[in-house]
Amino acid sequence: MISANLSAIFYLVSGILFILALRGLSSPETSRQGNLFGILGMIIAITVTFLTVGNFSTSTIYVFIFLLVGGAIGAFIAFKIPMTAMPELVAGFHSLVGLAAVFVAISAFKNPEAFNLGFPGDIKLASLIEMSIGAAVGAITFSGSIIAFLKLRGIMSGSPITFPGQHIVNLLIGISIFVLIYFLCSSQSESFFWSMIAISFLIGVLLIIPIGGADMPVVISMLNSYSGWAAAGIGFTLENTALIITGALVGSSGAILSYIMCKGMNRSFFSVILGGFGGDASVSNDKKKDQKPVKSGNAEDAAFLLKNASSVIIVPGYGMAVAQAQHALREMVDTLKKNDIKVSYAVHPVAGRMPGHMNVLLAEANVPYDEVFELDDINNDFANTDVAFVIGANDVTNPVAKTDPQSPIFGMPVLDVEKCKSVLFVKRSLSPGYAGVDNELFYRENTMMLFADAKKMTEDIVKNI
Amino acid sequence: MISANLSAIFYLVSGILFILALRGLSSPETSRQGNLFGILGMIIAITVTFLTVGNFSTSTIYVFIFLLVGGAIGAFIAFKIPMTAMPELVAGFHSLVGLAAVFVAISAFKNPEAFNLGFPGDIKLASLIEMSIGAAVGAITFSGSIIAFLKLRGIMSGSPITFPGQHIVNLLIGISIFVLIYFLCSSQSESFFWSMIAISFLIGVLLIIPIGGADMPVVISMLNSYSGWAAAGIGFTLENTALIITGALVGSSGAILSYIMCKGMNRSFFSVILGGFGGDASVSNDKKKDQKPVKSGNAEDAAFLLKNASSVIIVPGYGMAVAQAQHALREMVDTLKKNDIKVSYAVHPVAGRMPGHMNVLLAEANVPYDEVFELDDINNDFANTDVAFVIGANDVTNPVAKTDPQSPIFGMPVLDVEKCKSVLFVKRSLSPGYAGVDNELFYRENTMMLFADAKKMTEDIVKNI
Amino acid sequence: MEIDPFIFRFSIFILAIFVGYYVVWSVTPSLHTPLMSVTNAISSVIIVGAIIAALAGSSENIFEISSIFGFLAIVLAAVNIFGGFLVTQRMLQMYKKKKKNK
Amino acid sequence: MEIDPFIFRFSIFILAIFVGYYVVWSVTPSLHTPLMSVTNAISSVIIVGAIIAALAGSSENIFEISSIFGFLAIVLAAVNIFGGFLVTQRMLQMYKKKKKNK
Ligand SMILES: NC(=O)c1ccc[n+]([C@@H]2O[C@H](COP(=O)([O-])OP(=O)(O)OC[C@H]3O[C@@H](n4cnc5c(N)ncnc54)[C@H](OP(=O)(O)O)[C@@H]3O)[C@@H](O)[C@H]2O)c1
Ligand SMILES: NC(=O)c1ccc[n+]([C@@H]2O[C@H](COP(=O)([O-])OP(=O)(O)OC[C@H]3O[C@@H](n4cnc5c(N)ncnc54)[C@H](OP(=O)(O)O)[C@@H]3O)[C@@H](O)[C@H]2O)c1
Repeated sequence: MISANLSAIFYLVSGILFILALRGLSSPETSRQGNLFGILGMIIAITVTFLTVGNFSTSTIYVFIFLLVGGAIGAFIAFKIPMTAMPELVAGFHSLVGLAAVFVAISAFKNPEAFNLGFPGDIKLASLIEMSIGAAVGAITFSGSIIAFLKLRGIMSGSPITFPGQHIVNLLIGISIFVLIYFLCSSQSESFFWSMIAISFLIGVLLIIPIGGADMPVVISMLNSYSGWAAAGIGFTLENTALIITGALVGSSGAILSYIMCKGMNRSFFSVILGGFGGDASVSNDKKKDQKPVKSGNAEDAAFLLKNASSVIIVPGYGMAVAQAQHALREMVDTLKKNDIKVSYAVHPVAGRMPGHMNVLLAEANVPYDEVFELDDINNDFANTDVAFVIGANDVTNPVAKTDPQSPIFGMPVLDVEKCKSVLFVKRSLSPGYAGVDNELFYRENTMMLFADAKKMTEDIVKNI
Repeated sequence: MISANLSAIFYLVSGILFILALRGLSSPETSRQGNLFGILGMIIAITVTFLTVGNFSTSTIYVFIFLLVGGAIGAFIAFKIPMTAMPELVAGFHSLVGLAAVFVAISAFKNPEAFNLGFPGDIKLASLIEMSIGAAVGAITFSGSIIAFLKLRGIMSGSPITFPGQHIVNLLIGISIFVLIYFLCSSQSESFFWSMIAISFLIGVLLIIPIGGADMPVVISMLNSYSGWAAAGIGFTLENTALIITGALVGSSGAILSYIMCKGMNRSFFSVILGGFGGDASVSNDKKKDQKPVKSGNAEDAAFLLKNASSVIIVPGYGMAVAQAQHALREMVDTLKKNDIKVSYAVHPVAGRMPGHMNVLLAEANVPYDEVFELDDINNDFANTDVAFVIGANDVTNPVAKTDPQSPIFGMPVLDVEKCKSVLFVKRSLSPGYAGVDNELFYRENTMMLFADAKKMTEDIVKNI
Repeated sequence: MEIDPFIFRFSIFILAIFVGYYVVWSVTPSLHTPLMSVTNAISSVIIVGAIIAALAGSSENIFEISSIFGFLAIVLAAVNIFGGFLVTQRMLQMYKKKKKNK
Repeated sequence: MEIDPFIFRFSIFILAIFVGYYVVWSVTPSLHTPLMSVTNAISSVIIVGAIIAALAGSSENIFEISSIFGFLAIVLAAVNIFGGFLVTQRMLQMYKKKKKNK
């Protein structure tokens, strides 16, 4: 058993290591080292906890067993998961953190002596408030993440589920959580505690069902932020520096990523959270379609254009992820490069369905990260480029965002693909993307549509070059 | 009198306000608001201290009087100081912070009860160590800054004062400080305390005298960092969060600025601190001079060239500060702009004698800060520019940094003025700049030297346009 | 004149928010997906609470109500810890291979 | 199981170094001179120690040795506080005027 002071120092060290873990992500070179810092921080935190409790009974063996069971499951998932399923994975993992927070809060409530918080029925007021907040936020994180997971996985329909008076119901339930916490604190009665947790689970579900499936990335990130604040709340209860620091880090991180996504889409955070967007809004635009002439081509035409270009910019989007076309794409680029064609990739901040989604997929296909450029760094190059090869992307190229103040995506920064000499669009139909807005580029003179699955089409092009 | 908890919260608030003060400096727009946060933080810290002590005796009146006396002196200096004297001013102010830290440490040593540190002759060990470190670092900051001030002001010669075995002497004195602190802690005897302070003053002097006058900016910044660590040391003694946070902020800030300066000069921090550079090293180069032909011109020639240019980049340097030529320069630029000539300013990270030196001077002359560019942002533009107007700058344009691995400035990033169609150099002679390295640009075909005081020459050019 | 430890913890919390703000903004956008998975992994440090809860069972009855919840929380957090760090490592490994190919 | 407050202060110190590191790197180079003067001004918060020292004099003898040093430190710190903030404000005011001229 080690002293409280020593363990406080070690918890600080592990908090600092977590900071360094995130700091490492400022560049791909330092990122793996950063991840090791994170692992080290976790090992220190767990070891110190064992040493602080210092009670090496049979329980210790069970703790190890359960740790290994969980670890084995986690490791299995980590190795099996395809990179395209990252959004669901993150949502699923969040739900576990949320539930763990709830369970820890329940344990602390049932056995406060173990945590130095007082006695059952006579828990210190501050601790009671902290653990209630931790439990409520954890429960919301859990059930919200489950819904997000189900929607992303396609198990539950992605369309928003709305009913009249929804926001008012949510508000009332939200208030009732605070009321229950108040009564819990004044009476210390267990029933209030359980009701509060049950209601928190409920509101987690209600908050997320009205949000369209495509808005889930913002939701995940928001829930990430919540899980951070839940951890911090439990950290105050347990008086643990590592948890407090981590909670703040995770809380900030989720909030900033939500902000970046909303900015990349030029939508307000509240309009996302209040829901009802991105389900079937697209239907209204359908009538416009097919009226204007569209130039479409096949793999041979595309191969011809690409072969004769001297520079090509690849614009990947959500469709590339769906079709798992990244490996085929990489192969195509290799072939082009052998023909001395300059190729780079342009990744929009919200291309795909989660921040950095395209970057991971391209990295998976062994695309060097120094060939992948962000919007600001490459947008001026389209004007001097022969061919833009747009694969499964749509909204992020839509010039309407620059021209039509009525459009829902007006003001969103977009990639200026139309400035290229010619634009190739690989997608299966003329249907719009996530935002449900028709893309006028399809009807332009210098655009050629390649209607097919992204992977299939890319493979065909390779054969034809 | 307010409770310890409440005052701890207020000290935290004032620490946060100081963080926001520095955060404001991330852009000129938010900077003034940042400064107000800083002032607010200081007011809160002082007010809370009064309320915490809560002993409103006649002493309080004296505290106010002395506060106002000091404040009046400070305000007077702040309004009178010319912008060109900022380096000295900062050095002078540092010395005051250092001395104040020493005085507070002395008070705490003489009257530990007032600070809850124990009793005279029986001070808590941790507090004694903290206050000794605070006092020693404070004393070094004081005497070092005084020397830096004297050298910058020209009261003391800028040339390095060296003697054999200097580094060993310094090392021994440095060790003796630790020995004295050790004896102080074991005996609590006052004589050790005073000797330690005296020796710290001495080493502050010895550390700075071997450093050349022109290296003073790095020294100032380093002393800035020291004063931060001294403040943090005292903060631990006084158990004051505001001081601890501020000390860490100031400590980081000084260290980072030193780093930036050393990187801008491509010299190692240690070679600066170990001294002996920049005094008379330049003499060795003198023989080379006047051998090569130089094209020199007068104000009329310069005015002709400038008038017929379509784009001009101004490169200001230390000479502009010395000559106080910024206002005349601004006038010249205004005249050029009236003639539809595109003018921008290129500021090298170590142009002048302190970081951001040129920016303040240009700002003083009402140059909009969006016309002033940093090295990286403008260096590619020289190739498309007609005239580079180099005023009192020298080292920061020297192409030898790119070509000659033997040169002391090799590897330092420089402004590519030689890529302009023609280069005008305003300086008084062919003598080298701070680094003592001859500038081969003077002898180039497309260079015209304008030998004169920068202010005088600029005014003459204005008359001739 | 003792200061309540809560105030210290609160100070730590506030400063950590500042650190988090800056450290996350400095993450390069191309690593935002690994960022999400690694923050997930580190937030499972909540396992320290789970361990304390699990070990608090008496020696006669290891599985009383509060320690059962502790054990459950351990499993959940462990899935996250191993899963989160390993999947992050897997992703970052892919980024690593790049430079050579250039 | 009480934790020594020193450890909390030390944690605060370490986190503040991180914050300082990031916050100073985010300062635009053109404001590095004001940065030097403002850090100077805020480091004079050491005046809180000077005030405590100065007020500790007994009512019979306001100027005993320790309070004299306190009063001296007050003067020095006050020069810095007023001088530092005002000269910074003066500099920043100059930057402010710019945008209009564009
Ligand atoms: N990245 C984020 O963090 C994030 C977060 C929230 C929201 N969003 C939103 O997601 C959108 C991302 O834009 P985006 O351009 O990447 O995608 P998008 O605008 O949603 O368009 C994707 C296109 O891919 C096509 N596609 C689907 N499956 C395909 C397949 N198997 N083969 C070929 N094409 C296929 C679809 O057209 P067909 O059906 O005709 O094939 C669709 O038009 C933005 O509107 C953004 O606001 C992103
Ligand atoms: N900014 C910083 O933070 C910092 C810190 C430490 C060191 N430094 C060093 O300072 C140097 C700065 O480079 P720099 O190009 O700005 O200056 P510089 O290389 O020192 O050259 C300044 C030139 O101005 C001329 N000059 C002096 N008084 C003048 C007057 N009244 N009228 C006209 N010209 C005058 C001098 O030539 P004449 O004598 O022929 O007139 C001199 O060659 C670098 O070497 C840098 O490493 C800067």
